[in-house]
Amino acid sequence: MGVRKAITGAEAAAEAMRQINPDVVVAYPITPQTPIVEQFAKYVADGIVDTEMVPVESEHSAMSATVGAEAAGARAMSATSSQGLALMWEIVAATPGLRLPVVISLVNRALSAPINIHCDHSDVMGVTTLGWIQIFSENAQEVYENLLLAIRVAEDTRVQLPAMVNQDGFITSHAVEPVEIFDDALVRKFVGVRSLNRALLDVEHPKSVGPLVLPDYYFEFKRAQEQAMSKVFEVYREVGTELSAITGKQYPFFETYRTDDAEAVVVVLNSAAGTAKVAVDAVRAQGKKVGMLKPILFRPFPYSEVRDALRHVPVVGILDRSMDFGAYAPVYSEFRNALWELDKKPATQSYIYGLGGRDIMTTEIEAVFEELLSGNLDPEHQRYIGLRG
Amino acid sequence: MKEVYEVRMHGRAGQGAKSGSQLLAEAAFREGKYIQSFPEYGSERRGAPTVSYTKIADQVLRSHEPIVNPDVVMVLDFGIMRSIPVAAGLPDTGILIVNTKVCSAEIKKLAQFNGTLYGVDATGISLELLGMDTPNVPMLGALVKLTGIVKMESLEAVLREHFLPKIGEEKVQKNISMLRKGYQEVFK
Amino acid sequence: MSERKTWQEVELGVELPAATSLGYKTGGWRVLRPVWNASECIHCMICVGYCPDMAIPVVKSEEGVTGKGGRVFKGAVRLETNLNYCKGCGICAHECPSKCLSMVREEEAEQASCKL
Amino acid sequence: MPTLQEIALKTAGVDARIVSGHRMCAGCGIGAVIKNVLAASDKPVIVLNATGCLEVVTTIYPFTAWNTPWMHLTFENAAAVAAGVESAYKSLKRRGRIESDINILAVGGDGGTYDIGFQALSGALERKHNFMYLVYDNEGYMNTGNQRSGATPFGASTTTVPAGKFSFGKPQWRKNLVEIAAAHRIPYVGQAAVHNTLDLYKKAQKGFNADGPAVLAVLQPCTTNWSFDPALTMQYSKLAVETNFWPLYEIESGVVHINTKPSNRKPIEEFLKGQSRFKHLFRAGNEHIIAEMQKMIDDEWARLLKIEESGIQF
Repeated sequence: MGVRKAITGAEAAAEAMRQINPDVVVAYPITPQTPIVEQFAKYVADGIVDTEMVPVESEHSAMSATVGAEAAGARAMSATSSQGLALMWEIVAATPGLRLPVVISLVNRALSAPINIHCDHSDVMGVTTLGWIQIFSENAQEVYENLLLAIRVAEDTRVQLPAMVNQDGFITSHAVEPVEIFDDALVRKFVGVRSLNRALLDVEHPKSVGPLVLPDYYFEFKRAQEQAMSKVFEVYREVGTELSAITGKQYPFFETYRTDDAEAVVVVLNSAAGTAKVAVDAVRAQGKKVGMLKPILFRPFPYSEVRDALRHVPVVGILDRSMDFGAYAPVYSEFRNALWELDKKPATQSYIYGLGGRDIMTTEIEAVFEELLSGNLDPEHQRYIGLRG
Repeated sequence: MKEVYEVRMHGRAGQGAKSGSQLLAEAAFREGKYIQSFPEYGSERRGAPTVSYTKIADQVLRSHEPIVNPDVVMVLDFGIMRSIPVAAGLPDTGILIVNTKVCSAEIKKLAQFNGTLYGVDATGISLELLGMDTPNVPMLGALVKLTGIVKMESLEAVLREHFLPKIGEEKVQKNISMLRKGYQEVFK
Repeated sequence: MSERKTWQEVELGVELPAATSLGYKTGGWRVLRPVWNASECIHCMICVGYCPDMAIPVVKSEEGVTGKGGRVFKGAVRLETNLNYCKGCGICAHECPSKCLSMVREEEAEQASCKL
Repeated sequence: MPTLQEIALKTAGVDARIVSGHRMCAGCGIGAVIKNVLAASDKPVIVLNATGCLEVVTTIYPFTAWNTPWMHLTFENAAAVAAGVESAYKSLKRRGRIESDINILAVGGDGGTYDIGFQALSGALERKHNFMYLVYDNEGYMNTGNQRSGATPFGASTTTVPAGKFSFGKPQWRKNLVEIAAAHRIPYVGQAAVHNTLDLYKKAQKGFNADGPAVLAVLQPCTTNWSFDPALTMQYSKLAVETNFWPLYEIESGVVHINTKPSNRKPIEEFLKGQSRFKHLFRAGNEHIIAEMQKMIDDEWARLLKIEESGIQF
């Protein structure tokens, strides 16, 4: 049994970091991520953790120093949002190639231009091809648990890949909710310490990390990296089972809500999934069979499991909080891909919602269900929720 | 002529295998041929072994594969044969031209080639006429003599076009002399 | 290089064990070869400090070696240039204060020493 | 006082911190810079290398010339990666998970230091991480064929600022990295040149032993893109010092000390001639550019002498 605290999503991330007590935390402030590093800096200042904290001069250096520390042998963490992730992009791309299990908090925020500090998923969707494990969180409780989970999955010898734990900017990061914080000793035992097997600081066994690799070998390294990603599923399940022993919760690849007999399902990430559950209940109350699917593990993407979960559903509406201009939206694309193998494919409809922090209401999701059930679909064109004109 | 005539040049970074390959291609281009000229990009440093390819054809060249079975192999640096199998893929009926003073049996052994080996003292020629070791130009002269794949006039015109603005008339003349001397002095 | 590794065999995280370049012989790049006249050498170590290819071996000699003017040089003494790695830049010959090194065209040096 | 003999014993063997088989151009002085700097550390050294000549030529998979822990991440962040390594070192040591004492060396060319890596360097110096930053300065992006950098001198023709009918090459003077580094109030900043092995070694020793960050800038003439005979690398380095183009000096705890004062400084033409990047300056009508260059060098030298004499701290 843990302790229940009324804290924000940002504070929940900092709580996880407090229990992890990483060797090194490197960060640069950016709204809405800043409260995570501020809270953690306070823990450092008060001696609650003995982490080496490095407040650097930019996100690019934040990620560079995090990777440097991780290569040196430390367990290193960071946190960022939006433009910060964009500035880090180059190093975000390099990290999985070096197979360094860095874990960061990503507080999702819209990308410029125009500049906007509020929530959408355009930051994270810009890095889906780079080889990070990506985990999404509906609320502060999930943020906390997902960070604990991510450390162990990332560092597993079968994986050795970086991971980012997502939460919605402001909606989750700045909203106070009850969060159950589990026993420090149990959690610390669960996260353990990072092995020094690959440490650059092991000067007795010098190695060269990150050499130039020409066409004769680059391809082989990338294939090996893909293999590591494919191992995430089994590791995620195993580590999830271990964490369940502490938390009593389950850690599936995605959550389904009332989908068993559903005739229409919406797919939605992060905080809006909670809103969607309320909408499901409301529409169900009218006697209509609807449900919701919330992806949690987005990279690697569990195509076959998603396919099995949706194979009996006649129509699926996929809600994206970002756009891929001139192409199908990112979450929609994945679900279309997952369903392709089915002989009897569910009908699909793409919806864009909530860009730049535009609120999404239960009534709007109820209207989505109405539309899905009406058969008025246009799978070739995305529709917009809450957009004027 | 076979459908695509292929020349592979081995040299060291700085010796002009890449520009030699380009000069040859441009000379053929002037004669109305379809051409490709490309080096293998690695992280070449002055002195490191390099490879450049030239393809010449009467039809448009669509494939971007490297050359596997060349008609001619040119070796701009004698010593490179110690580390690089220069004759790889060259049929025994093909032509191997080496920058060397002598065509001894030892050199042939070093080249691991059973066909006819030709030599030209391209370094000697260029040191004598230009005072610098730029073996690519005399080697091209030798190539024309042995294959006739392009006309000397075309190569001379390309040399002039390329180098006149950079090095002036006097040195262009010297390069043309080097080209002609390579043509005259290639030996078996 | 021997048979190339498959994707299952390449190192985790592109981590190489140290000093594998000793297996890559850059001596093949050489056009000019440094010819060392040990009897003129004063073992000043200027060439060693400058050699960009770390191609001049040095040993600590208690008994010493005979160099310029028949003098015996003790302590750090240089040996013959390692032609496996020397790229023939000529810095050693150019900077040698006792002029005990000269650069000779590789082809000639090789033919002279019948090493073909 | 170290001797060339002692240094040679540390750099020449297969157990040196960097070994043969790398693919620098024949005559490239970077080899001499890095091996002598590495030899100056009495503790194991971890090297964090920015993208550039040194990185590319020393580690072409599956070959590495490094016999000491080494890492390359990207172009602009060697100082930030070093900061991360240093933080990990402090943390793991404090937690009793590692025991060894080490030195940390970040190294980059002038592109990775004066230009794209400048912010990361400044940040790491300001935060006072305990590491040394070494820049081998060949005055431009030489790895990719002579593009302009913030270290390229006035009057040099580069592929991105070529000399032409209306241009004499780079119109600006180079950035003074040593003074900028010193302005961070760090314990040690040194300016050395590849030809002076003993001076370079001593400065590297001071840098490694400094309590806090150190910066060492080393001039490294590029045989390929300054295009001179590879045997002349050390000569061009010497000429840079003898013309006062590249003074050998250091700033220890803010105090300037000039290590070498040429008794008869040579005219700058001595350094310029024979280099392709300055060839156009010797054409008729361009005399004023060389004169302007000479004036800048003399003014800078006079200024440096004054600072030294004054004893004023940086």
